[in-house]
Amino acid sequence: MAAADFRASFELRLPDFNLAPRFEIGPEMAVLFGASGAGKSLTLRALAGLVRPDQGYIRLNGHALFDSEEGIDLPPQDRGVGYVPQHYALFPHQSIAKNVAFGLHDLPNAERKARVSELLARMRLEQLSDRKPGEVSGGQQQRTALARALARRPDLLLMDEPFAAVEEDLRAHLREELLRIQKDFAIPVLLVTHSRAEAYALAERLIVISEGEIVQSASRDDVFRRPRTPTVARLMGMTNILQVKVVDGSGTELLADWGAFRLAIAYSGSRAQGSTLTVGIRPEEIRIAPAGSEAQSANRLTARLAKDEPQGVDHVLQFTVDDQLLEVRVSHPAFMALDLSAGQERTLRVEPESIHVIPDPD
Amino acid sequence: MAAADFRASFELRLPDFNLAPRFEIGPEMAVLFGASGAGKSLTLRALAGLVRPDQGYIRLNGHALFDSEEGIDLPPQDRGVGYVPQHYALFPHQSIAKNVAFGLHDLPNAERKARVSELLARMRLEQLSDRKPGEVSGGQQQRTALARALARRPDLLLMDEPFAAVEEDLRAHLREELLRIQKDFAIPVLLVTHSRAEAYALAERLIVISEGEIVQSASRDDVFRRPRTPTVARLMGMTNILQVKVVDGSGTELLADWGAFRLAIAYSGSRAQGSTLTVGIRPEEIRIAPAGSEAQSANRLTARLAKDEPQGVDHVLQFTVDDQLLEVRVSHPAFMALDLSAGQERTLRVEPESIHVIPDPD
Amino acid sequence: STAPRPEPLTIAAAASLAPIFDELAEIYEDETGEAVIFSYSSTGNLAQQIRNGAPFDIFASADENRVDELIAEGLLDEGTRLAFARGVLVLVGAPELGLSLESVEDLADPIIRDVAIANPRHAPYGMAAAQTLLRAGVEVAVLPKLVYGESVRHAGLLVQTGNTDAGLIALSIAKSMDLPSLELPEELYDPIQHVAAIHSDTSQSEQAARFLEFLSSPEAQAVFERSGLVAGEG
Amino acid sequence: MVSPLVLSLRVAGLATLFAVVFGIALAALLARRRSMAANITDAAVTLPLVLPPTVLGYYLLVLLGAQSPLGAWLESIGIDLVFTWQGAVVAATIVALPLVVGSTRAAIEAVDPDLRDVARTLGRSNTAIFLIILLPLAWRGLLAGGMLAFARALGEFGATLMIAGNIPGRTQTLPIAIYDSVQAGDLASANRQALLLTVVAVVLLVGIRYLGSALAGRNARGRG
Amino acid sequence: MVSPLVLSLRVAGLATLFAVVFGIALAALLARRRSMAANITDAAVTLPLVLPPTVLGYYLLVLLGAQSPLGAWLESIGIDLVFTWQGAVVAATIVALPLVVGSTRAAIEAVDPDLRDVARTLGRSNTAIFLIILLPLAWRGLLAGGMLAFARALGEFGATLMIAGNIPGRTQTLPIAIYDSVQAGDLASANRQALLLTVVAVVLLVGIRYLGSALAGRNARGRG
Ligand SMILES: Nc1ncnc2c1ncn2[C@@H]1O[C@H](COP(=O)(O)OP(=O)(O)OP(=O)(O)O)[C@@H](O)[C@H]1O
Ligand SMILES: Nc1ncnc2c1ncn2[C@@H]1O[C@H](COP(=O)(O)OP(=O)(O)OP(=O)(O)O)[C@@H](O)[C@H]1O
Ligand SMILES: [Mg+2]
Ligand SMILES: [Mg+2]
Repeated sequence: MAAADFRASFELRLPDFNLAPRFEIGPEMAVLFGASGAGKSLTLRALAGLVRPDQGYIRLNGHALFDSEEGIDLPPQDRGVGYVPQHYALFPHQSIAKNVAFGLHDLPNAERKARVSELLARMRLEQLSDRKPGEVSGGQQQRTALARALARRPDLLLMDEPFAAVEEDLRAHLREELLRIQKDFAIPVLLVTHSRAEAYALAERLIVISEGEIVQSASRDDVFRRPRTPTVARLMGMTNILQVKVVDGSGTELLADWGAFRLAIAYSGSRAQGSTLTVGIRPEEIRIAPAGSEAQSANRLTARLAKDEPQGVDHVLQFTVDDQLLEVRVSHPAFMALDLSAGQERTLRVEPESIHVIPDPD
Repeated sequence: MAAADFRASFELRLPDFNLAPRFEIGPEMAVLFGASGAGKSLTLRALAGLVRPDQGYIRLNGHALFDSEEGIDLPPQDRGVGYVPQHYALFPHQSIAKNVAFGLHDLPNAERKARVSELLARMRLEQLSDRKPGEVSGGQQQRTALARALARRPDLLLMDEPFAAVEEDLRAHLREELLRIQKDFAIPVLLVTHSRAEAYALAERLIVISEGEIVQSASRDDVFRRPRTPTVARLMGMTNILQVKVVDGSGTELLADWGAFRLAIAYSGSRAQGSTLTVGIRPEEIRIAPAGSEAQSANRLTARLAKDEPQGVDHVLQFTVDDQLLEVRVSHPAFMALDLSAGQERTLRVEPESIHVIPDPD
Repeated sequence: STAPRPEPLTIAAAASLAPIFDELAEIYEDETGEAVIFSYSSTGNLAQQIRNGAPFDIFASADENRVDELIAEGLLDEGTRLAFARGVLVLVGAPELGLSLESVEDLADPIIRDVAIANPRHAPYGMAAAQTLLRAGVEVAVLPKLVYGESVRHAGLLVQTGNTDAGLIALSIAKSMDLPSLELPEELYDPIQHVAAIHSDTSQSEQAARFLEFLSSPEAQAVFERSGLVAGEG
Repeated sequence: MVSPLVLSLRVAGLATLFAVVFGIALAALLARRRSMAANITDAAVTLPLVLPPTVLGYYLLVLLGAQSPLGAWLESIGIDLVFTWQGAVVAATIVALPLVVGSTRAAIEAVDPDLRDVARTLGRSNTAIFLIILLPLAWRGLLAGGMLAFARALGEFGATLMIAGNIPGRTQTLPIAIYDSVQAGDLASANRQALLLTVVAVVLLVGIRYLGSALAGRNARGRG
Repeated sequence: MVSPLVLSLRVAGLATLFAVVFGIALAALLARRRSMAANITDAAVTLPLVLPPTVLGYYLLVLLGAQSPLGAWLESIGIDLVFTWQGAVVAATIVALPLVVGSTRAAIEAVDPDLRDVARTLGRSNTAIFLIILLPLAWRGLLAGGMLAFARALGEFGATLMIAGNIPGRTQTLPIAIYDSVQAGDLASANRQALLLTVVAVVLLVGIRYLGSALAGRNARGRG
């Protein structure tokens, strides 16, 4: 296995929160994804040296930034880590150019100027170099913060929710720019977000954090397609988590019962008959058959509509199946075509490929 | 003449600046346009009642907000004027909803809530109502400030450089929104900018201010096409201002000499022979003939390239004609095709319609 | 330890002596051509300052106990101890009250609501006032009416400004404030001896001795008498 | 008979309360004003810091005493400030006031003036603007001023001694008791009392800081 | 012979300078610290406000006097603080210090902590961060603290009287001269001197405010 560029494994105990992340990343775009309060910002702050873990290590390119056993705890000044906090924290009384130059005090004058010019040009900020941060737009502020962090040629770049203060319309554009920068600098970039869409759009590696612990760290597609635990599954949008009982685990498809219904599940491993299995189904991967369809063969469920919740251009429908709930998402036109109303019974259908086996129950 | 909704004519003397604007606007989108330091912000502040003019009057729908002769000076609280300062000045410790509700203290509770909901919905801010201003994007902040100012149903809306902190890409969109709001509320809106492009994109009425005085106030096209003074002409991008001597002012075209060259000028009025006339020519309306062309007939000038200044996707070329300067703007591809280099001589051509007579010299 | 200095005599003097000593200094300077400088403060402060190395040549106190303490500590020269004047305790009434107070017993009269005296804990005139009340047998009636001034001057000020109806203060203060006063029988309080002594470490013992001598001179004693002090025991 | 400690706490507590209330009002009046009247008021508020407390106390005594019209009027309506602990509160309030005004004013002036201007165009009274916008955004300065004021009021001695006298059980605050002991040469008592005052002050100041941050932080969190 | 006014200005000027320098350093050390050591330092700095100046002066006298080891050592290296105007500077510095620390600390804490954090990841020393980022953004609090300190130093009297004595022409500052006049029963002089002190204080405070705003405003304009 090739050595990762950056590894962290530490524990940080706070009065009512315990942070214990463990992950490694290479020179890639890694996204730390989790719910609000999961410990994302705190993790970044620990990596930057702004809070001190109680134990463990943080290693960058083979050097320890922190190691409780060896008694190493480099101050933020000496970590060679670029940090862009959530609201950029630009120095409000200094010009854009001075902000960028702030970390370059130890360079000779000419070199410092050259470096600043280069970065301002790269970030398309030349015209604004004399303005104060309050006088430029949100996207320009973000680019300034990025330029400031990159000026010192860090070996790792940390960014906390960099798109929160940027227009939706601009985000796609800024994301591309960020991906390009990551490739140019060829350093690990760890970016924090609580937006699934953003995680999906950016991540090469996706690191999922929940209640202070890393619950899965893998390629983006791995995490989205094969969540390891129900928590990850839910975070990835698989809101339907079912407990099923294996009936036949020997064939190419696994057969299992969920209450009165039999489900065929695409699964390459094998499972003992009678064992319990956790599976996840995305609400958009459940189809609703038109009124009057039959509901007998496998992967067909009879369900009653309990609630209809319009969400943006979609409808999220809550169905009861026996006494359990299934969430189904349909587009608005499809919903109109189905002519559904609460209390009605319908047949739901799920493809075996849409039922994902979740290996580790929480 | 129909009574304008809003009229102002006042004088405000500061230690090293004298502000003396005079203009009127109807229920339209008016843009106050001028260079940095021309007195735009100060004018808005005076209209809002935040600084007190030394004399003159400010009248809204027939009522005096300020009148030095009648001794009237309504405080900002009683003017019924909405004001959005340059950086929005949202209250950082209050939620978006509370910001919007701030001026509605005198409404009954239910009505206040309804009004806030309505405005949040109109500005697409419902989802953000509990967020603090620091937690939303620049465009959302702008919409919040607008909602807060409109909440009190003002009779006049003042906005100072509302697009300065917004991404270039978003501006077009926000401008449209603003125009729609102006139409919906049907009140005069006076918006400050120092960007010519913005003034062009937004203004129905364009009010040009220079050194504290209104130098022209008319429809946008009037101001762009028929600047009244050289100052306005320059502000509108007519960088070439020439003094010519009338040779024949009796025909359908006016003939005049500029140094050794004779110019035909499209002009409907008549001018005495031998009189001096000020004309303006936009740099993009001067054509450059290919090398080797003749330069004898009217509106052809022989010029020598002095300087080439790339500006964005264009080139701004400085030509000397005898000992005077002419600025010419060409696109990058055209520039390449012309194969120009400094010191070369070329023939320049200007259509009679592109030479604008400026009635009042400064 | 005071370094030798060719400077004027520096005399630490109780603040209550301020106006009197200022007058004496002028006469002394005229006579001898030698300048003297006073540092006025409360007796308690001055004693602490001397203990901590204050460069005073002479200590002139309204409280003989403080001088004796410092002599015992070796800071003042016992041989130079001079009781140069004696304080007189008087009874004063607020000017606008229009009462004629005839004896200390009058203070027990309910018409007198409050009585200012200097703080008996550290001011000699306060101590004398307390003794007076006790020996006159009115302490039970007067005690609840007592207001302690920070100094005897403060007590006088309280009467002068009408904030207390009466007070037991120094005659010198009453005179300087133009307050009509009633002298109290001497047996009611122990003598308020004003004592001076020369600092053991002074570098100017000759000048200092000259000044003490001057304090006993008839000229100085005349000033004391005029200011409301009684001539010292010699 | 009230113990000097209890009396000190009562006086300092009330004085801090008054100083904070008046101090906020004065800071509101003075912030960003450049007029002559504002300058004079500012100077007048600062005077208690410049004049020796004893001298200040003397002027207070003359101003509020029985012979002054003000004192007579106060007495006629039943307010007796001379030789009462209420007088001590007045003295402590006056000496503590400039500390509140100074740091609150600075904190209020640090708030973006556009916020106030916009708020005015939204029809709110200056008082409402001050209470809803400026003060919550200036809480740190106010807290600092309040703490300085409390410390100063707790330690107040010179002016108090002049106006309230030194009446054990009635107006003898802890600092006056300490002064008394030092004057009397009773250094053991002085040290004991100074230690008590010190410990009480430290405990209360640390307490105010925590409580203040917690309360103010809740109202005006933002990103501050 | 130095006139009380000149002496007062010299003492207050130097004391303000020292108080501002040490006060800034202490505010830097204390801002956002919650440690035990920080709390104790904070309390220690606040004490001069709580202890009656005379008592403080007494402790200073004992600490710096000829009989203390510190005093003896200082004397051996030629520094004589007791009964000199330099001693008055020490006293005034100590009483003025808490005013600088209090309001500067509050202003520094009002600066967004992210700014400091980011600055640290950019390799700058804590001192550089403090001087380049925090202090310019906290200038109003610093100015307020400096003004309070100057006023307090100018009016200092209790501690000064104790440690520097009341020696005309050497250690008699204007407040002490006023005390002297009051003691001598010369209220006319006292009033005259108090008026002089007041006028000088007002003129200088207004001057500091203008100068300070102008200077600080230039460095840290932003939108402040
Ligand atoms: N300095 C601190 N002291 C005590 N608790 C803290 C501190 N900082 C963070 N926490 C707690 O740690 C937990 C994680 O906080 P963190 O800011 O890392 O969340 P997050 O994942 O970044 O959330 P969000 O998406 O809302 O920013 C929270 O419960 C928070 O209350
Ligand atoms: N309060 C004030 N006191 C003195 N001069 C002022 C004041 N406010 C503005 N000025 C001066 O008035 C002039 C006009 O200022 P104003 O802010 O109105 O310019 P502006 O047209 O808005 O420029 P910009 O585009 O840079 O915002 C400037 O010269 C400025 O220095
Ligand atoms: Mg976070
Ligand atoms: Mg402006």
